[in-house]
Amino acid sequence: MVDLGLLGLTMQHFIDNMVSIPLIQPLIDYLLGIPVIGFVVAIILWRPMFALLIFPGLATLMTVLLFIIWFERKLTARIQWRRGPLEVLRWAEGIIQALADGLRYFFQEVIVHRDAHRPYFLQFPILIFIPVLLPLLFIPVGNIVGIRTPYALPITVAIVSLIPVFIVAIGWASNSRFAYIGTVREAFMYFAYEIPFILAVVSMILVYGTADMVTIVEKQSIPGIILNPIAALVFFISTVMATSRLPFEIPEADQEIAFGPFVEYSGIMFGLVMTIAYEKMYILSLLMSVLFLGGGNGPTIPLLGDLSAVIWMFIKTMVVMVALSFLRSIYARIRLDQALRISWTAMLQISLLAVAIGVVLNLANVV
Amino acid sequence: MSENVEFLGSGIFAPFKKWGTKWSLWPVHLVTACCGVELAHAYASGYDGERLGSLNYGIARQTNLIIVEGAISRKMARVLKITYEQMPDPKFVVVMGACGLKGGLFWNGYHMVRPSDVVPVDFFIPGCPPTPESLLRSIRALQEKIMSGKAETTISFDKVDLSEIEGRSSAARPPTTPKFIAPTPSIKVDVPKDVDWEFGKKLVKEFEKDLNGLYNSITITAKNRIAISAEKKNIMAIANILSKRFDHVKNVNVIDLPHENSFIVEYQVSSYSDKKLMPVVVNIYARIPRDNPRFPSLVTFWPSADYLEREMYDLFGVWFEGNPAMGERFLLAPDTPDFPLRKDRKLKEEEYCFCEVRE
Amino acid sequence: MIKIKFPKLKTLDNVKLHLDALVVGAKEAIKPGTITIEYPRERRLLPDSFRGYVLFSPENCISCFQCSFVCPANAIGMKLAANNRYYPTIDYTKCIFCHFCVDSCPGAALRPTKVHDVVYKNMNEMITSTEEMVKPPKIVREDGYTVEYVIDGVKLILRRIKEKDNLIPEFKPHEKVKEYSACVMPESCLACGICVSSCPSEAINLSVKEKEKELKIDKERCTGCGICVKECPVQILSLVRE
Amino acid sequence: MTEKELLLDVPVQPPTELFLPIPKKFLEEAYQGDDYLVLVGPQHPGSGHMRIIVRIKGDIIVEAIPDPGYVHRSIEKLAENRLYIQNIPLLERPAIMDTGNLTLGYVRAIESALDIEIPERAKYIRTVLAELSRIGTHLYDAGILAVFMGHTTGFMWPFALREPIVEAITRMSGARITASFVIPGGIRRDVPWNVLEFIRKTTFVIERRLKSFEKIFIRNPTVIARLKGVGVLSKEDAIKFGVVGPFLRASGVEYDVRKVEPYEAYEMLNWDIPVSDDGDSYSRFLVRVEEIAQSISIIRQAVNELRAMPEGNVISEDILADYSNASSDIRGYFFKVFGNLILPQGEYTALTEASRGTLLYSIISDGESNVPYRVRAVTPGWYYLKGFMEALRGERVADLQAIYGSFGYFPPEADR
Repeated sequence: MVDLGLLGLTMQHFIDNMVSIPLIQPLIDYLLGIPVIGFVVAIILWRPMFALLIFPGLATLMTVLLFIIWFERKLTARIQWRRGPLEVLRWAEGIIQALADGLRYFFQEVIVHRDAHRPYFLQFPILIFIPVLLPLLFIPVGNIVGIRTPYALPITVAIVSLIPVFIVAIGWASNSRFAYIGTVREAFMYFAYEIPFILAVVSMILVYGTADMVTIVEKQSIPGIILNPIAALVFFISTVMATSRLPFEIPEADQEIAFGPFVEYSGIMFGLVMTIAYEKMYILSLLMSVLFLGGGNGPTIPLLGDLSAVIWMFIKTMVVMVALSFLRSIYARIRLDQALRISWTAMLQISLLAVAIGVVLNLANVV
Repeated sequence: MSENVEFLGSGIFAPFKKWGTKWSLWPVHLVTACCGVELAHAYASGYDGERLGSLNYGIARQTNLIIVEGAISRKMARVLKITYEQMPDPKFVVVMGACGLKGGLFWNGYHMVRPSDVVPVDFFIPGCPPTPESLLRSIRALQEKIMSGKAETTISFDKVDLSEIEGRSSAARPPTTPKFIAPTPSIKVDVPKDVDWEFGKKLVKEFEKDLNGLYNSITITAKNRIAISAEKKNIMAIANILSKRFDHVKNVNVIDLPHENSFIVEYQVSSYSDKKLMPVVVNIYARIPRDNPRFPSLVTFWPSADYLEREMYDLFGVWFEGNPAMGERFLLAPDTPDFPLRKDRKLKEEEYCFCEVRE
Repeated sequence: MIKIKFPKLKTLDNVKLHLDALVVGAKEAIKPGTITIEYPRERRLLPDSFRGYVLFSPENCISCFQCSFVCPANAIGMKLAANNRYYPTIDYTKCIFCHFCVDSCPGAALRPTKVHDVVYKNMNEMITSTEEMVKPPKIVREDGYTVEYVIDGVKLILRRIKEKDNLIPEFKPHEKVKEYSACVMPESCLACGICVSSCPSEAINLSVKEKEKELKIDKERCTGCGICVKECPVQILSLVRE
Repeated sequence: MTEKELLLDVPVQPPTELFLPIPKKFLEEAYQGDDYLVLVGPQHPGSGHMRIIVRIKGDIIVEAIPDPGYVHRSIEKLAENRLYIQNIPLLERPAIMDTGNLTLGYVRAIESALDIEIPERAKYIRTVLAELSRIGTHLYDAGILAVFMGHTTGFMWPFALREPIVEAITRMSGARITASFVIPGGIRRDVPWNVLEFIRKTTFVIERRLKSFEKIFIRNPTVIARLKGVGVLSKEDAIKFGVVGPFLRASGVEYDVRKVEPYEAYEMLNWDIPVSDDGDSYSRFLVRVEEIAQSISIIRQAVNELRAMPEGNVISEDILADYSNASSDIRGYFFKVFGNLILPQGEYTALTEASRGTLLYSIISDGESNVPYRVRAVTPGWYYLKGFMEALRGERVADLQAIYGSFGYFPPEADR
């Protein structure tokens, strides 16, 4: 037994709170017996660490990124009567296309143009990962959760709301005309979706009577989407707006303002800023599956133990992400003022309705 | 071997660099001329260039391939250069279409530049426009180049010996050019023609009455075509009268007559509002001296003449007095020689014979 | 006249239009109407009249220069071969594949092929000499299938055949009309000899005996190329038929 | 003035100063006020090969100044230096996707000078080719409009639909895009029946697939929202600024050269002009969608007429003269027949309804040379550029692309 005496942590501490997977339990037991590897395995399988590193954390995030970029292109291509990325790995329908693009970006020159604010221009695309990754700690998958707190939901929403601030900063550091227009649009869009988004979340807090996401998932014997479909709709549309996907791809609008805030980025820096929207999309999809689709709830597969919740959650998240990708090939981009009008009139009205439903359900004590 | 390919093939990451770049050749959205039609076909459903990992993408900073789509004009050459400079290394250039190689159809035009003089080019595609297949072939060839480090032409020829065929004992005299250009051409834009057109004859009568004393002659040159010859000083008055019936300008034209030391300036006007006048095109023209080419602008009567007049100033140097934009380049690049459409601006002549006549 | 008027939309109409769009998208996602030809692996079947690279048969060439004259891009230049005849060379940097040359060639010496998907690494290689134009060129081919566009009723079908397309179609030469050059006004002849020296097939003979000028045109040798007719400074030659 | 040779010496160094076609004063004036100048193009994902200098106040366009000429290829000058027949491919180049109409315009100017009557069969085949080009161009423009609004499916589908049209043109003429098929006196060669049948079937494919295109793009609520009431050109303005073609008809003027001054087989066929009164971007688009339907009907009628006609004779005897054996296929006699074509003295102006509007070719001949003395080409794009710039005034910046797309502005066509 390795002893971290100072912290008072022992390996047993991790093992007590470990993800249980009956299927490979003998293997885990065997690995735990080996001195250093055992400790590493224990830490990785320690529930909070598992949440951070494996699911819904980094490993899944990376896989999902590579997958969803490919999948989006493939689905769009399918609807558009063509094949999409293919020849890079023909037998697997070119599934590693995003990897090739990423590698190419990685080895491309990073240009910082003369007028840019050099330190911020290079810092922000990296700093932006803080608000992008932090919410992953609060999202529960069955009993795997990074940090369990009764304020998990408000904290998550608050951190996610920080992302546009960073994008505005990126646009400011770029010091370009199109970046400027793009950031202004981003800021406007932020005001457009934030209120309906928060109202939708509030209505769900009212429905469940708690802001603790673990409890919310536990309480969902009936999925939230059936209890409050209007809140689900508002949440979905706000997600589309927040991740600037069509038809609300307004801040990035490549045909109008050439990717707006990201116009001057090149090489791996563009690779980083381009994935922000997808990462945000992943987090909001996780949130949506927690709030409305019952999170990790689902028929338990005994052999997989805790992993069955992971699989259910993953499937639900992917369904949401696929639905978001599908919109790309259906809609045209609408104008900023139209988007603002939609959110401040129709969206606001129905989100208030969603809150009303939440209040009613709360008073009726349905859940 | 270009430095881009050298960069990709160096260092311990070379296989990753090469593989990543090979499957991710993103052409920038730089449409330069009409070959863009076939480029669009190559990347649309019919051929789908995205299969090869090549995705048509927005702007220079985020891409690594320029597909020069045909003609590069003097004006565009700067843009091409700037775009190339904006692009992060490693980057590649493919030129498609005859216009982009040596000018193609426009090989002796005054506004054409060879892209290979402006940026380093990796591959050239013949055709006007090249088929989408050949564009995708260039992507394939570029992928091969990235992997092997060497560019390969994808066609090879077998040579045959021609000397066995019976020929002449000595070389024949090569024929002269098939073009015949009259040294002192006589230009007349109102050649009368006898046509069966009652309405026109009536219209000519009306014009004769309305424009009494202002015109030199009114002729029917073809069905639906009437030419009114006038002096420069009367043009404004004629336009004032005609603009009540004819509401738009179809054409502003200048004809250069160096041997007569004059320009003919034509305004062809027609009507959209009057159904009967719709097919009628009335040509009002006047001669002006070549050494002081000034003409009253008719923009006040016909705003639709604005850009046409500016174009004519660009090409011929006829100053349309009253058009506010005179004296500025519109279509032409700043470094193009002045007034290229004047007849004394000669173009390079065709060569029909790659031959040194053996005596 | 058809008046186009778009009605004002109510909320319910809007919802219907949204649903329409989504349903069409979903339908295509489930059962796509893909029409992609996967080019390096497949090749589209082109009609035999396709205007691609040009092949040349020297035995049919009468060195009439017409291909060079008609070329709108001046891509064809005649080159003097070892046997003292002019044969065309094509500069593919300028060629626009209009095939005016093929349509002009009176001897059917030029013929079209379906070769078109070619890239070059530099422009010097693109000037194709006469010697190279005789045999079909070899191109890099990765295709195993040939795809044909077939319309069955209202459906567009891509018919895939597992065989390589022959890029050199059969060529049917046009019907030729035997023409030859003849002097219509012998009395005006200047005896300058331009026609003699420019005739590619040495069919014209000029004998000047003191004041007697005699222009003899060998009907057998004359190919009817028309160069002498064009070159004659007093324009007394013309093409005639039997 | 001295004789000067034009030489190509282009500075290949990137310029230190940006060349703008506006006076410096204007720049300063704009920046001193609250205005803001945005240069859109030429390397911009939402512009073609031109630059638009947009002066904006807040989100509203105060003024739009065009900077065309990026694709000015000196076509008019070159046409004065080439044989009449060599100008056919040259004058097709302004808008190659519209090959049928552009070559037809030039050839009709020649025919009007020579006063020749072309064979009936050639007339119908020319009509079919022109209408195929029209459908193709309208689909092309629809695709560009779609991609300008971020609707990628709306871009891919029209281009997919162009594929069978391109296939039909290939089977007719041998080239995918640049057919160069129309020659003075007729067409280059007769089109066999199986190709005509393919063209007729193609129209059904297009019609069927257009139905799903209508649902996903034409009637898509986001598209309607973007285009409806945007970039309005009133009837008076449209006439004043000389807008042409479908864009003029969208503003309520019933003007179509095919009806006003009928040529080819249009008089014999039954079709209508679509007109709209709204004058906004959406009606400009819808008019062209309706024109596709009309073109489809024209092609079907023309092919039906062609079915009854004997094959063969497609080139006028008047122009072939001695070589009448080439009347069904010009192969072998092309230069002999057309090489020394000389037009009588005078000016010949032919108006043609190209896909994007009126196309004017004016040939001035001196009656002796076998090259034209001057060729004036005014393309539809050049006509409506002024109207396009006026339509931008007072709209939002984001609408620039929508209006651009709704005009189907194609710079190579405008710049020539």
